[in-house]
Amino acid sequence: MTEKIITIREALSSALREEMLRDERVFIMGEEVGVWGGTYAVTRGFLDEFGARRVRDTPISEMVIAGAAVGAAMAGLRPVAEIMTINFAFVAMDAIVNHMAKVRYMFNGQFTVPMVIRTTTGGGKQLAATHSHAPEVIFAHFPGMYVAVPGTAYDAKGMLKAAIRDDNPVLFVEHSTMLQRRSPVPVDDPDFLLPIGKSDIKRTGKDVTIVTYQKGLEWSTQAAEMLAQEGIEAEIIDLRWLRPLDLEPVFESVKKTNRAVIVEESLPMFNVGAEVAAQLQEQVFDYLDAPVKRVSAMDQPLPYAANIELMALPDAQKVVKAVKEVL
Amino acid sequence: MTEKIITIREALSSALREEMLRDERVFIMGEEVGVWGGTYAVTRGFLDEFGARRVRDTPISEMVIAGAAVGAAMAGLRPVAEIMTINFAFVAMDAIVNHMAKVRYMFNGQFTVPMVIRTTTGGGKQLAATHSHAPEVIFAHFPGMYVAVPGTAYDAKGMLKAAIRDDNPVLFVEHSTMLQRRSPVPVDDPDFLLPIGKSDIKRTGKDVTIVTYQKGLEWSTQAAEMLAQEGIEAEIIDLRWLRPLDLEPVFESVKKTNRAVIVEESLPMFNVGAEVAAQLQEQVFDYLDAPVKRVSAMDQPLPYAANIELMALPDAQKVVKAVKEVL
Amino acid sequence: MAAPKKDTLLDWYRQMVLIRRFEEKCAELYQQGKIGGFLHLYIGQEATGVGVVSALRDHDHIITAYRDHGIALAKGMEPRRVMAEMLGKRTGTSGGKGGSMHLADREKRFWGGHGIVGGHLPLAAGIALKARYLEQDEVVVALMGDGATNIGYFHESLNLSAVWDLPVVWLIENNGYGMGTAVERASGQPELVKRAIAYGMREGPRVDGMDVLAVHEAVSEAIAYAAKHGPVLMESLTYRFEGHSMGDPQRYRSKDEVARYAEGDPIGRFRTYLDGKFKNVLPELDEIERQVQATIAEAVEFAENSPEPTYEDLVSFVYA
Amino acid sequence: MAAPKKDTLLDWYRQMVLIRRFEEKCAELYQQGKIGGFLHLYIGQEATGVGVVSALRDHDHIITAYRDHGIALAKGMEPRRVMAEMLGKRTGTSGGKGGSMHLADREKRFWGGHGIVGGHLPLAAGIALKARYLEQDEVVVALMGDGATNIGYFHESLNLSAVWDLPVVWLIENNGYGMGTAVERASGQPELVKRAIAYGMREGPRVDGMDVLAVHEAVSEAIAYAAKHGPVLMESLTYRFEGHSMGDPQRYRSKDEVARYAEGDPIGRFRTYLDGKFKNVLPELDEIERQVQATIAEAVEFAENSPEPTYEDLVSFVYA
Ligand SMILES: Cc1ncc(C[n+]2csc(CCOP(=O)(O)OP(=O)(O)O)c2C)c(N)n1
Ligand SMILES: Cc1ncc(C[n+]2csc(CCOP(=O)(O)OP(=O)(O)O)c2C)c(N)n1
Ligand SMILES: [Mg+2]
Ligand SMILES: [Mg+2]
Repeated sequence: MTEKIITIREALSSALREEMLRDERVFIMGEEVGVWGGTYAVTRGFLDEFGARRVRDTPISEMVIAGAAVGAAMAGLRPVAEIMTINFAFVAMDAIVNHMAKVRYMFNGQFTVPMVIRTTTGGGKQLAATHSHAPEVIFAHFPGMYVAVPGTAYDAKGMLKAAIRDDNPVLFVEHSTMLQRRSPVPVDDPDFLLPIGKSDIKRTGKDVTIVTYQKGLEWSTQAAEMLAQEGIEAEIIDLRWLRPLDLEPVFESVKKTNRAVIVEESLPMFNVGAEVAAQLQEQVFDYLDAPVKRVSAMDQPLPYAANIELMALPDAQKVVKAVKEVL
Repeated sequence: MTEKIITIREALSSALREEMLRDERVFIMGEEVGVWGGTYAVTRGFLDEFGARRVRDTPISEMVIAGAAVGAAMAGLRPVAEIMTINFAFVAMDAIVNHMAKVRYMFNGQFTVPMVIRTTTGGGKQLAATHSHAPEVIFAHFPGMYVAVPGTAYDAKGMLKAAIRDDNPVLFVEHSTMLQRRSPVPVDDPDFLLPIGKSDIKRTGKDVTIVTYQKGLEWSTQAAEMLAQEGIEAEIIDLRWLRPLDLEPVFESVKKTNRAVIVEESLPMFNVGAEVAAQLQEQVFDYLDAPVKRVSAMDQPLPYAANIELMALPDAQKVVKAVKEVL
Repeated sequence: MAAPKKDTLLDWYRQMVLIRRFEEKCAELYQQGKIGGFLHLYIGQEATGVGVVSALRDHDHIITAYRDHGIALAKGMEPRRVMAEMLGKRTGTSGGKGGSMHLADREKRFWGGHGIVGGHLPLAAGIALKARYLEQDEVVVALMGDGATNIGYFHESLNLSAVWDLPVVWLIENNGYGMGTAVERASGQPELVKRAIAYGMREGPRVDGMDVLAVHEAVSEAIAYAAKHGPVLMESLTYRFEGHSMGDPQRYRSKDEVARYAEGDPIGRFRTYLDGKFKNVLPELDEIERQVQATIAEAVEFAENSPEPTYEDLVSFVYA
Repeated sequence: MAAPKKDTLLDWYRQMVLIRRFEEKCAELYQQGKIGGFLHLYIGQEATGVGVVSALRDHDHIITAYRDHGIALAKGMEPRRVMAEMLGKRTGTSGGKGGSMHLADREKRFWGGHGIVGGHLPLAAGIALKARYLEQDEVVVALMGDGATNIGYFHESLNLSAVWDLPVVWLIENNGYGMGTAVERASGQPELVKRAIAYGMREGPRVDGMDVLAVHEAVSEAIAYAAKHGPVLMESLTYRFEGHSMGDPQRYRSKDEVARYAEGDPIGRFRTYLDGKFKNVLPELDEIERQVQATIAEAVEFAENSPEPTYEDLVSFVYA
């Protein structure tokens, strides 16, 4: 299998393209996906290649972007709907959690909803309070759908392809500041798929387990390198999916390291770390040598000014500090 | 101070009435609050007493119900907006978490948003998947607002009055199956207020701490009585507010009992119990003699049929079982 | 339009009576605590439901809100299985998971039964998109209440259907009220079809929703139009004789008003029409009444004797 | 309407030039990395902003979306403090917390600057409700883009304003595109004012948004109407000369199209008008240009020399 080092943007783009070539029922709809080429340039060239039937610009109407995708999926198509940023998914919240995720169960399996909503998440871009969320966790609260949070080009590609092929609805969350990140990705395998709901050990170590995803992966990796300088070996587990949430590897790791830190960009209350910490204390209580620590954003909206926005967000130093607290 | 035994419905109704009488700027808006008298009859008689200026029926338009209340509050009124059930608050999610909760911070305190959104929560009424949520936790994720979850008539009255008088936006969540519950409430004190963000010890005991709120309070109380028969003394702490979340009394209690169970109606993933368990293991790690257990609904949508809906929800037996697991 | 044959008309009559009697029975069972949740009766609106469904071509689709028994029965869903759903039995059309508000039959192209006001309108657009996408000659009829026209979903769905030229007949069942709120108190534009202008969409007629023939004809035309040219917005002017749902104190309207509308009862009117049109038809109609009663008795028996759902049912179909 | 005096007209000219030069400077500072986030320029739309603001009476209110520099400056917010906000300084109008998209001045009754498309429209309804509730003679002018008219917020807000008879002038700044989507590709009804019909609301004019006098007059009339009779929907036909925000590749329109509109530059047009109307006015206009340049230079200096926000600023004003 040949691998090539590509960006997350390229990974997403090629995943979409391959799946559209493979299956005529797969199509794209959303704001600026066509003529503009995608706000983040993921679908650049798609309109020319696939035409306006399969690459559909919509009005600024998130409720119907999500909801019409549900209808189209129920009727047999395989929509990949785009909500430009997750900040705008709040407007579509009902369509997502109450329709996309429920229509199958409520009608006893009469309907299947094979669709993906792609969206971008994350702060740190000086976009101020209404445009700077990483609220994936509130979507992952709801059963009936999956929530993907890839952090590398490799994962982005394999996970997006798997999400499109799966018969369940997937909220596929991309980090808007990570689209240029590069990693090796198989390029000559049109069936390169990663399993849904499997976390991944991104670095092995024996001293502490860092549980994280997406932007947290970056901070954690930097932190792990800093810690390594001091002889502290951190194991990093990338959740990759918030639903299904795969904590088995986390439990195994903590049985070995006896210490855990959870790192995420989200707000600190009722977040991903809360669930992970709660399950850790329940499942591996006797293995824990110290309380599980959480690193997250501060409990407040994000401001515009760069210097204070950065203060409010996690970073590698904060991860290092938390790790040292549990050691 | 005279007390009278009244229902939660009466408590809410009298709190609203008193505050409207006290402050001309307080008014009510929402679907069916006027002519109908409130879907749950909380505002019955209000239209006659206060007139159509202060008791305002709206179209079925939750986005603007929440958002217009924000504007009116910014401009100096003190709206009490009603969203009939929390299931419909998903439609208004953006107005709530992105405008109501942020407009003060984003403009550096130029605006104050003294408003309340009243809504009803809860399953167990055979309303099927889209109408059977207890998703308060996803709102409590966001700073900039408060989330109230009263479980008794006493609390409902004192908390609602405090919420209306507070200068911050409050999502005030009432449980639709508990409106007939009775408890003693002060009746001759127009300034009966309960502090915002204070949890409350509803029962004292030495063997285990049950942390809960709203419907969970009922299941926990029943469970505590069953356990008492067997000589097990449970302490029950009612959170009353999910934001601000007051866990000090919980920590104190667990230092005494060394065991904790969290009981809520919400879904099991990324829920209130996760945050409480995470903070418990962080704050009182050395006092815990057993993992903290969580009791919640099953991880799936709720069905219509009564028998299986009940299976999916918590109940007193499930609480008893969890308590016995931690003993 | 060619006048429908006698058989067809009698079948419509049968459907209308079936809906009426079925719901009267449901109200009874609700009082007995055998049906739970919310129960929204269609009584008074039968001419609309039967008129609409009769206008559908084989490959057309229909979707509606929670006031869905009429559409379900007119669409030919088995009364016994619908009744089982009402009673929350595993033989129900949604296995007892959906209840009264969530009837659907994928095979019959009836897409439900939806409880969030306006939430099904984007679904209708999506189903129509499928037809456009695959170049199929299918139309979606999307029913909604008058109150539903004030929610954001309505606006976004109708606009998208116009921009994408989707084959949808948007049909407002205007029964005068959304819960207790009269149309004029909820909508700045009380003539709801006028909202078509906001989308550059064809403004369909405001049809007399108490006249099954008129509804049939108007919807047939709208479907033909939509199949060729894209979306239509139309209105069926009707009235619900019962409360919004069981237990509605109905403080928002007078008994007089209800009585006035009851005089135009769509079943009574249709009966009179049939009586005028066909010699000696009344005994046939009475026989239909009897058959319907038997169907319903049988349906109730089937439902009552059906097993409750089990734990396995509870946990099935969360995911595919 | 009485023709505005020369002083007034020259002040409008000054405002338009101020907005233009201010934004040209912002674009520069953005390229230098001194301004972050999104930067949406108003260049080309100055006649609308100045025409609207000049029509407001003392007690009227105004609210807009993220393309808000023009309104902020026309409303008389201090350029130095606006510039400080752009640079994320604690002396900024929102203390550096809001940035370009979130300018506001409570005292001046300018309610922001909002980034969620349509999200400010309910706020406008709520502010107008305050006026109605307290029986105050105040009107809210709510600006929005053409693209914003397709979101649910628009529908619910306009309808509520009609039902409650709120004093709002809903003003669509139709610049032809929502990001890269032309009006005709986004809206089933491209003549956006026609959407007033959906709410039984007064349909205001489609005014030439490149003509500050025309905008002033039309908005003045709309405000007078709204104060007396309730909401109005109107449109200002304009064009943005720059991209949607910085970095827009502008694949959705041709250079020719932009050049065509640039010929009708609102500032140039107004200059020509003034030149025709007042003798020897050009030196005065040039002097205004110079003053504006000085103001901006001073604003930039002030902003650059202002302190950054601190941790205390970060955590303040989350709650009251
Ligand atoms: C988003 C949302 N808001 C509120 C409700 C509660 N509700 C259920 S039915 C209804 C009235 C709907 O009226 P209309 O659309 O006229 O339909 P009808 O009941 O008359 O058939 C309301 C407010 C809901 N189900 N969903
Ligand atoms: C709810 C929501 N959806 C999408 C966006 C992203 N977005 C920002 S501006 C914009 C275009 C708006 O166009 P228009 O209303 O015409 O205003 P203009 O930019 O032309 O002034 C879009 C899609 C957003 N901010 N909010
Ligand atoms: Mg109705
Ligand atoms: Mg525009």
